[in-house]
Amino acid sequence: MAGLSRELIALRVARELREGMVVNLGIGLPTLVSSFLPPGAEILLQAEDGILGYGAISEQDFDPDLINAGGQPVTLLPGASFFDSAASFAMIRGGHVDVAVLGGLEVSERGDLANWYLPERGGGSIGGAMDLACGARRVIVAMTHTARDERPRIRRRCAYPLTAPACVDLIVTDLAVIEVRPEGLLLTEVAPGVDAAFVQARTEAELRLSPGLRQMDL
Amino acid sequence: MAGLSRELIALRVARELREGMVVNLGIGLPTLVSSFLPPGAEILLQAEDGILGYGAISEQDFDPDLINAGGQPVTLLPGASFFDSAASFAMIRGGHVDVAVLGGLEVSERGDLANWYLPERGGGSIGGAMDLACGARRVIVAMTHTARDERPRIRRRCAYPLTAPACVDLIVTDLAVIEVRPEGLLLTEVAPGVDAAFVQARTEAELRLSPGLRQMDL
Amino acid sequence: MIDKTFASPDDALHDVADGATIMFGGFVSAGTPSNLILALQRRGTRGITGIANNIGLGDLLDVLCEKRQLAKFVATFAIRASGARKSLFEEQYARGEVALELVPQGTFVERIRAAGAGLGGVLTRTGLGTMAEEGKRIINIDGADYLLELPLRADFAFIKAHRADRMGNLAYRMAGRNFNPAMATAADVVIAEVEQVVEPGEIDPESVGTPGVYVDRVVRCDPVPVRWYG
Amino acid sequence: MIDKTFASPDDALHDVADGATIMFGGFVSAGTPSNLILALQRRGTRGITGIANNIGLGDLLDVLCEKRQLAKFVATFAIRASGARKSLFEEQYARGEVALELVPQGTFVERIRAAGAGLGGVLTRTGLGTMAEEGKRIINIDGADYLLELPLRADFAFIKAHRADRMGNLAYRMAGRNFNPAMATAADVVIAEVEQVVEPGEIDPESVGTPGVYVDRVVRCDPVPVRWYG
Repeated sequence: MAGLSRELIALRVARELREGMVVNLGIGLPTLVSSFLPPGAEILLQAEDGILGYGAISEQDFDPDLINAGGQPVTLLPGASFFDSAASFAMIRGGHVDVAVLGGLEVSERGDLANWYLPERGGGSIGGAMDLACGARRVIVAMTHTARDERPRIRRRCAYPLTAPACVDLIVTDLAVIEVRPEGLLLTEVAPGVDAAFVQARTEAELRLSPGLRQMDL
Repeated sequence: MAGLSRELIALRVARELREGMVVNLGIGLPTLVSSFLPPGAEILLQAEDGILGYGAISEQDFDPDLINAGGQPVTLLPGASFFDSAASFAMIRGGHVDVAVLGGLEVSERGDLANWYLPERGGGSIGGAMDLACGARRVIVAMTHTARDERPRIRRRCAYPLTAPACVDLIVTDLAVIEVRPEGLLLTEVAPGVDAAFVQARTEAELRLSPGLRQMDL
Repeated sequence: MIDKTFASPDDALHDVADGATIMFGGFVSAGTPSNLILALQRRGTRGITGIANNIGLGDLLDVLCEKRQLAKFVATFAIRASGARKSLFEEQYARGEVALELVPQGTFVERIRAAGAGLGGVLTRTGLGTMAEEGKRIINIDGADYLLELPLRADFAFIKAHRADRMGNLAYRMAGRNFNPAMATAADVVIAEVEQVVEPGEIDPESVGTPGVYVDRVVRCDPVPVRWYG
Repeated sequence: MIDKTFASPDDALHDVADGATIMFGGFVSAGTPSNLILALQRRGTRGITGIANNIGLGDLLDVLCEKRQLAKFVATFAIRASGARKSLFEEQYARGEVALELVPQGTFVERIRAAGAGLGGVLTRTGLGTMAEEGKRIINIDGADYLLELPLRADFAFIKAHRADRMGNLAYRMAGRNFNPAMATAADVVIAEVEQVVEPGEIDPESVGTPGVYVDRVVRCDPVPVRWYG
């Protein structure tokens, strides 16, 4: 079966991160990125609940006041800080978060993101997703290329309610890395064992092929 | 010569303050109020530069980071707190300051206040005055009843540029205590040695006499 | 002498009436006023409009659904899209028994701050082009559109801090801050549950997270351990 | 390793160009970046638009008038109505040599915060019915009028804190906070003058007043004593 595991998707996303960046990791798959940060690089993880500079998730000695936005217990790194939600979202909405890694239900060819509401379940919650999608300098969506029923998640237009229009910069899936450009979607990397035609067949939107198209370096 | 000294005006203003109140004292005459607070009562003085709960002005050991809004060194009382200017003015503008005591150049019969700009000098600065005039729950103006040239400061309309319209609740001068009511100005107290006619003669706006008009209790 | 301490959560809630609008601080397990929530359940107050970041996520707010105390909730996270076991709130919402206003989290806290700071509203790009803009004014400023979001305030705010003094000064602990400082500014009556009450001056003036002016009642309680497992 | 420390104020100002817009933290003597102001004077940068609460009140900003470095100033307190000896700024303003935009202090800090927080503007009642409303939009919300005040940002913010670490985390001291935390969020390049540089972790995470993300350059300096006498 072709395609990356969730952990390898997270690993590939982590390759986008550099020393000094402020990064917010959404609930679910994006949270895994914290396990694959480049060793030795000081990358500052931001949590909506008011932490900058948290470290690994740790199940030891659960402290209810030291959690990430998904409610998981985290550790602190030297140089961390705490602040309230008004300050946390001023940071997010004011363009001070370099990268937000968000999960996705659908991404459109112009970079619209839908990731908060599933009409077929009649449910969903916004949390910090709309603020991160609008406010982060760069939005990376990490998701499986297709839904469980094999419906493509990368579409001409999103069918699901939007989180924010035209906000996504990069899509990393189990099959591909795709940049959202003003002129459309650009396929830049394919997963091992997969080619561009395989990816396009599972993508509703039209993909342009990067002249430098290559296999993911994992 | 009839009329209260600056210190006695401040004393009379201090009589308006009760335990638990949050009070901002403007630069100049209002600052003197801090010397006449009811003994034993816990009154919280707020300074725009980010202090709640400061105490007496103290010239000993000047600390540049521990000043009131007039730049004077102050002491701290137990239960004091520091905060930044955004929090300080959220406190002022959000209606959390019970009383602002402000100096005045002119007050109109509907409670308009002019206290920041002197056209004849071509000068003036706003500082926190407009925010305090708009935001404090109760605005007390402490000033001399007439200007140096004996021009009345309590007028039908202000000639000077306004700090805020219809913001003043109480006027305390060297001659009188006057409430600003929806129906106009109400003279409630006169200074020792002064009567209502003496006050009215030095007031451009019309004063109604309180049925309980009395001499100030100092 | 200013003394805002109350003997018990139940005493501190003595005037919370049916139909009240109540803010609850807390983010999942962090800084959540669990003792006040449990006292509100005991009190049986009905027709409540609740305002909190989340309900049914490791907080205890879901207990208010046991006897249908909630008429409406304003939250950022209340209904899950996943197939997880539903909270009582989710069940009642699905049956149309409780109303829900879902708000982006940054807009949520900024609306509360605006109410506390005397601002007329919040001008934000968050929510533009989404369901969150429905029914709201859009204001164009220098060529860019912004949603006008209105201030959000309440009759009561139930908040949680780590330490307090009798004057109502509060010190928070780690991510226990979250919505508590903003909510403390935006309600008529602010009730704080704390783990310790100390003498005025024992909280370093540099470390006061909420100045006493904002707090009406303080009640010391042992914290109730809560946690959310995904 | 993140290291934002610079050897001297002059080094930290190496790219401040003529015509720059610069915010200066500080309230009279409290939290004023005097060493950075003196370095700016030495540098001789001209055509500056300055943004600060006050000029000529115990701060050192008036030295920038000695060689007419200022083209414009945005302040809440700059011109006195009293007969006190005039500052250089007051003299130059009276002669029309420098422009001044006078802003109510609460509006001033809220405009800076709005710029830092990505908001489209500030809706306030402060200034309604006064000269401060001239040329501004008034927006009616639920029957009440509000002035629309626009975000205020700068190319550089010169700020002052008590302690910093190499990652740019800042801790303030007493009323030295004032405008510094807000200004740190609202400029392209933020330069902090501090009295001590410590190792990351030595500033308690609970006591960080400005998280390092906002600060680009840190320079340790002995404080310059300043004071205003009425």
